[in-house]
Amino acid sequence: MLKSHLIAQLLKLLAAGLLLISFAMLSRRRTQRLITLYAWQGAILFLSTCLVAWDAGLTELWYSAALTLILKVVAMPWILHRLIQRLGAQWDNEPLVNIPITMLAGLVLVIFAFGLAQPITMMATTITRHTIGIALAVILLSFLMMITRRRAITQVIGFLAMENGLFFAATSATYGMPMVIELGIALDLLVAVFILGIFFFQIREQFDSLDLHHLESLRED
Amino acid sequence: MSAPRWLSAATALHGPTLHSLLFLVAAWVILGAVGLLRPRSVRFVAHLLFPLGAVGCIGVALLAGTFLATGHTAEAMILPLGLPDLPFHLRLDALSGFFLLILGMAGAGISIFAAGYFRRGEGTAPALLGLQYHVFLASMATVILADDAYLFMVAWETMALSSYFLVTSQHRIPEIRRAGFLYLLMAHVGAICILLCFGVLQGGSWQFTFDAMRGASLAPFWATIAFALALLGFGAKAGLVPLHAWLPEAHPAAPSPVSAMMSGLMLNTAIYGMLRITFDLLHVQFWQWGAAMLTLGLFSAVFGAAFAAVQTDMKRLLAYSSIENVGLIFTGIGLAVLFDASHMPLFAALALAAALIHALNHALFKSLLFLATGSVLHATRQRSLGKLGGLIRRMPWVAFLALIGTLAIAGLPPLNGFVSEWLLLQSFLFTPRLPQAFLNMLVPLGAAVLALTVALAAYVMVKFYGVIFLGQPREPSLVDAHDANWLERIGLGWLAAGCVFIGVLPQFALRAAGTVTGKLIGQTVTPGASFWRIAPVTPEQASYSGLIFLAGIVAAIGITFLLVRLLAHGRMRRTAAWDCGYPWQTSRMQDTAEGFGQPIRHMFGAFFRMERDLPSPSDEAPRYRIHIEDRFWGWIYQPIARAVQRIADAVSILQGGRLSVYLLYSFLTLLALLVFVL
Amino acid sequence: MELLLVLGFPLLGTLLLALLGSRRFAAELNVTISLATLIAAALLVLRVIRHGPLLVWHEQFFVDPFNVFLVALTAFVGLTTAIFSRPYMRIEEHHGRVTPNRLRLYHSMYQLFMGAMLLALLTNNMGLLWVAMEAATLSTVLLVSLYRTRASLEAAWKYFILCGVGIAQALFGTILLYFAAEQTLGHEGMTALLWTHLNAVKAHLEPRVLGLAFVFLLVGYGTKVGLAPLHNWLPDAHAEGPTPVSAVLSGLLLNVALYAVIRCKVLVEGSIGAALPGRMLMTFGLLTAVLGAFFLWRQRDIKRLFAYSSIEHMGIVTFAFGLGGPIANFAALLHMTLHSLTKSSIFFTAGHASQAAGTQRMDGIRGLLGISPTIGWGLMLGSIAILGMPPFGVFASEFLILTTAMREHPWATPFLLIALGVAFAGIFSKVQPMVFGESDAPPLPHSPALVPVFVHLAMVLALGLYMPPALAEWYRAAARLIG
Amino acid sequence: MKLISLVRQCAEVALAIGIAPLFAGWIAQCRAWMQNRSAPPLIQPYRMLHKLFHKDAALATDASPLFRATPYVLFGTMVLAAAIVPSIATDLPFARAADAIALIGLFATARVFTALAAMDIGTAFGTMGARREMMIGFLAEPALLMVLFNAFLLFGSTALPSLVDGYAAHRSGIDPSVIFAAVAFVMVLLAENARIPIDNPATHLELTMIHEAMLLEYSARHLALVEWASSLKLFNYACIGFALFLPWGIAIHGADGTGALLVAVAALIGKLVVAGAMLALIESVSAKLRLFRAPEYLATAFLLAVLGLLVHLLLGANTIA
Repeated sequence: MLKSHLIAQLLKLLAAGLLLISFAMLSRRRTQRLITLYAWQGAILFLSTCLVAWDAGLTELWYSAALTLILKVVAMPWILHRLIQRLGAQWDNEPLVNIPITMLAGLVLVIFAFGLAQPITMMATTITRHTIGIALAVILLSFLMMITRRRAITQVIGFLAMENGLFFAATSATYGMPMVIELGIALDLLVAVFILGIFFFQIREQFDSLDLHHLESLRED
Repeated sequence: MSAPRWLSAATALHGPTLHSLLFLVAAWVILGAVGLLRPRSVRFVAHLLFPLGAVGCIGVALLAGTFLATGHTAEAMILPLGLPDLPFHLRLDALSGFFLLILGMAGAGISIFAAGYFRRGEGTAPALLGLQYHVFLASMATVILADDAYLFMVAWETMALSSYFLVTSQHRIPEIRRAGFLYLLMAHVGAICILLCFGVLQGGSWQFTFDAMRGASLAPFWATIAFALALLGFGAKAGLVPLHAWLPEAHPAAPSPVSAMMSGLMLNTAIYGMLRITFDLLHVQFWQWGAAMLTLGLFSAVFGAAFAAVQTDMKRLLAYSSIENVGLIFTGIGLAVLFDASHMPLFAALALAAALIHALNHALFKSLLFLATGSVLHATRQRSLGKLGGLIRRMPWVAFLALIGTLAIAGLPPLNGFVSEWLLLQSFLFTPRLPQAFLNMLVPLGAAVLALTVALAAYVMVKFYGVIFLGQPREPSLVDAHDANWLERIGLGWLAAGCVFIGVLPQFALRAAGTVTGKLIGQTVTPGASFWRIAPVTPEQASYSGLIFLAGIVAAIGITFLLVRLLAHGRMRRTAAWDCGYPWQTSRMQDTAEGFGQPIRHMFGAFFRMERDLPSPSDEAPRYRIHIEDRFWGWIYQPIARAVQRIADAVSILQGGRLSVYLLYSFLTLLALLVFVL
Repeated sequence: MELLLVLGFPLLGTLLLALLGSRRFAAELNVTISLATLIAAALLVLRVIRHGPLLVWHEQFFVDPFNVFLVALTAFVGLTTAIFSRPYMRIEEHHGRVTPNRLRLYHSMYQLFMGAMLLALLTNNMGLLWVAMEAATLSTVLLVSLYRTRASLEAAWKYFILCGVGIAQALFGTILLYFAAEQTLGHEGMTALLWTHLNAVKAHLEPRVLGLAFVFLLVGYGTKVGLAPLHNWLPDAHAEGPTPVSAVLSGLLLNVALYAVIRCKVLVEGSIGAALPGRMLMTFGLLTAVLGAFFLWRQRDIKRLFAYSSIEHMGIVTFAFGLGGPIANFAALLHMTLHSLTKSSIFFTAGHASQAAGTQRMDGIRGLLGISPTIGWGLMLGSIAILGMPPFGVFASEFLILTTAMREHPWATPFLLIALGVAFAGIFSKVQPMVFGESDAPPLPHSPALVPVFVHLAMVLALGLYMPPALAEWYRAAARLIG
Repeated sequence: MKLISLVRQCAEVALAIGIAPLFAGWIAQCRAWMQNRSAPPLIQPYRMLHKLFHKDAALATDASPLFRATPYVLFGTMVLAAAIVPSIATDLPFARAADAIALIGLFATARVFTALAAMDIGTAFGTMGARREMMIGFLAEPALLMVLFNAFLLFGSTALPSLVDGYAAHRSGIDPSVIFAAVAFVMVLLAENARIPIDNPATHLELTMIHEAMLLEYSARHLALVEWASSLKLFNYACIGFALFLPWGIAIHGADGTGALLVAVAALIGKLVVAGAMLALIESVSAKLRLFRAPEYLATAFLLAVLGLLVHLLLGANTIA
């Protein structure tokens, strides 16, 4: 009883941390820092998954926790790190919308997300049910981030962050998806990142920059 | 769409006539396909297949005629084709019989002519032309025979499509491409309107057979919607003002036999559809419908005649005259609806009969004239009236046959054009008895408009014939114009004979139309007791006898001629034209087409948008040019085009090329939907 | 067994062609594998017809009339496209736009794409469906960027990001679905994601959650369907990829995505009633159709033109599904089939046309009848068919859709009228000068394989005039499943 | 049809052909008197015809058969018209062959042929005249039709014999609408027969010609026929007018023995004398209009006819038939 209560507290703490990180991502400019934040996000996910697994005693969740550790804390950040090393794209230039406004929009989104999550929270039986709203918020925030950023890499990081949010939602709402699906998702993700990696180089060799405003030639004029 | 309850009481299953008609229709398609065996051989396609097609036309005409004369129970059958729950239904009743009769009679002449007309090296390969031509014929017949919405639409659009390809057979000329595009666009939009009309008509019964639609009872509002949609759709095909813009472009662009088919036959399918829906499926409900058709019809008639009077291209002139005639036909139909809705069946039947007969007449003389222009075109390579003239001496055959057509279309007794116009005026005479206030005072004025139109048509036709065939040749090259070949002459002769026959013995046509009105309105029109004249109401009231007219005129002329020969001496010498003694006559001094249209330009100035450039007095080689345009372009068509363009420009902003914006779209969509379900 | 083959052949092909894809006979191999897939699919169809719906492998795979006819269609168009791409890619190679290595990538990804789509169609597991869709996206991203030109990279990038994000929404929707299902089915096993099970209990699922789930799923898969305003990736991807890819994107991928949407719609309707999803689909459909039509108006690139026409038609189909009812669904399914047949054939001809003229800009393509009558007539007839002119089949479905709409939702018909009219003017005014007129372009180095074009068009024509009872019954069964 | 009626028919036609030139001559005489010129003798037209018939015909080199046939066609149509119009009796075999509308058609035929013949030679004046003639024609016809409409409303028929019989049947006063109609009819008559104020039959100034301009190329017997035909046309119009508005004296169906016929002939001649004088008077007091004013003139005629119609409808007057 106490244990599960404690765990619930911890989980809420972690969720709060997740939300904080998302806001941090919205505000950060340096790509390097974004990657670090992304790694932290992964770590929190890993922890929360472990906690849930411990609490619910589900072996599946241990696996997916392990998966998270490998993929999202180690592999992806490392790949991304190497990428920006090779591409020399540490700095992101000004976002399209200036930071404060983005933050405000983010706040609104969070409220909206909580509002949406209400019915689900009502029904959910899981220990983590209160965190669903946060998961949704994280998804929307990273969506916002993708919209506001100008660089290919930052958009990708936003995309990955969104995927984290989804994962968090899965664990918190339903103790995670079935293993097959988890694996499938993970695989897709990995492939996606590889493809993106290839793309970065091709884009750079074609446009010798990763700035997205080069990619605006296909349009109706 | 469950098992269709299509069989109605008055319908005999698998009638023999319908079978043989269907066989002939199929035969046309096969004929067309056979041509592909020897795609480039003009002799094979033109001199063998087209005459066979003409034979098919005659067969159709005979079958339909006998059916009208004898058959009274409609025949129906179902083909195992079409949509799963909606096999193709076919039905032959009086109305379709009458229009098949038209198709056959005029089609035969046109096909024979076409056999002599198509030459090598003119646009599409002859075999392809043959295929398109016969598919066109077959689809028109199918439209008339169709008894369910789907088959009707399929045949309808096939008709539009095949005629489009025929129009664009000389697709290397940009104007022709433009005309074809405009035509197909209007046809398609019109077809969608008709489709929606059927959507209303099926009244939620999910049965698209016409029988189901006859059964369905619609609320007045929906009925009117259906009628309006039908009027839009069929009006667009018939070239009713203001939906006419495509017609004067497309009809002249086609090879002459095709122009003849489009003006003479295809317009009639639109008339047929209008009748089928208004009388048969919707069984007339409100007099307002009639008023609408009447107004549109009269306006189109005057508009068409006025525009025809100022044309300088002989085929455009005929196209505008088609608009005029369609206007007259719609006037008749509108009058019929008006009377029918006011429970005056006899007068309704009279008006409807007039409209039907005029449709028949128009098919005959309009195709005759279009074919004549075709011969002229081949002989002179000229379409512009300003470059023709004096052809009566070079091509007497065509000139003589065209004269018959000209007199007929000008509505002069004893030819057929007069009969239908006479009947129409007769039915107008009863309009003061209409119950609706105002209407019974306004509609009679329609009779005056009608008279004006008919007289204008005479004016137009005098211009048409006089400028092309009479006077001096306006171009030296015209001297070596040659007369039409024998196949062409047969075709023209056939149609001319039709004009004379119906003019002199109108009672047959009237009896045929009478059976149709009997089926549609429940009131037959009879030619009257005596065989030699028609007296649709009573002989005391009015009667007309083309036979006696002809006999009388011939006798009078003959006797006069003989007397003059007997009494006066026949001495005669040829001299130069006197012309008030002016010595330096040249062919340039005759009235040009523009000149002949000048009074009309004065009187109907409101219709036209004119740009004139008058030469300066000091000009050595002065040239007077006038360009006349249809105001409706500026009023309807261009605004629509501009609007679409503007919207398209606005829409294209959505595809701005910036990824973030795209993401924003999907983000906002997401949020909007979430709010929506919240 | 057939199932295994249907899924196995493409995957096998992926591996084989990944190894041998650069060889001379790769194209033929590609065709062979597609043929094998088609045969397997045919067997599967026969089996389903004979024994009714199929549920195999721990219920992970489910075959009913609805998806089996899409499977057959996919396999068929897959084959014809492979046949077409043989000479087409040869010519591209001849023009030096692709290297043998790229060809290897192309062939292998082509098969992977096929496999992914068949998987998406056949699986019974909503999660697996998602995975398959993602896989299809990834493979096509590589295909779109095959030429490695600036434009193709840009298109691929946009395609990737937009569909990736969209798909992510779909995943969240799936999670919600799973979550709602758990409440009733419980967590044991992994039955809670199986469509059949969900379908069985859909009446008891929590409405509000399903409402939310449907929104996310609609936005997610709708992005791949190309519903406005989520469509922006579509024209770019179609225009910049190799033509065979455009053909399968338009002809197949959109269908599969729509299939996913409909599967979800069925579930959601069970819980929250047909009104809300129906209205959403109708609104999206109308918006898409009208916008697509207006986009057509000012296109300059032939493949973009027909890409937008695909958007318009997807709009019409979506609208029809939104209408619901046996007839509308029947019409929608019919329209899906006919559209993919017609549109792929159009892309075939358009591809050869632009190769012949050496440009995709339409003002550079003139007088195709002069260059090669088959290409010219193919393009002309295809356009006429896609514009819904009888006797081509597309008209049949539009006939049913319009008449239904006129009765059920008259307010919608003006929009449809506008959409169809504007689309007609937009497409035909551009096709006519391309087909007609004069031209001085040289003939193609390899003779084009236009058999597929005329096979497709012949089928479309036949369906317009006569539909075999078996096929009709099949459609009807599928329509009943959608409800 | 009975033989007697056939005989009557022939007599009527013969009478028409005979009287028509005299009628024209009479009008000319009256005009001369009113303009106090010394008048030509009454049979002047006959002298004219006689002279023309004995001249040699001069024909333009490239005149087509149409041109040579036209005079006969004109004369033939006018004779037929004379046979149809009940000038002295109503029970005529030909009278039922056409009602008034058909009669208008018949006149239109004549007009079209005249115009075509005028265009045939291809001279400047010919085509000009044709154009003007056709213009007057299509302006006049609506007015004429409205006049007939009035008659129809009164007696429920457009067949002239029935109209006459109808009048005879009920001499129930005169309907106000008839007055308007009559005035309109006279105006149309003037226009259709190329009289002042639309056209001047006696003019020799080419630019103002309408009817004359079309005949410039005709000579000798052709010209004679044409002239005769036009005088017949005038006569026919007059008889139509009598049938419509003052049918008294015409031997009606049933009561048409020889005596009645003689009375009818006398009445006809009387009416013609008066009508001729009236026409001459109108022509003398009014001046020729500019061509562009012709539409206004005919529009006035049209409006009068329509007014008659409305008056009839509004007064809900005694529709007899």
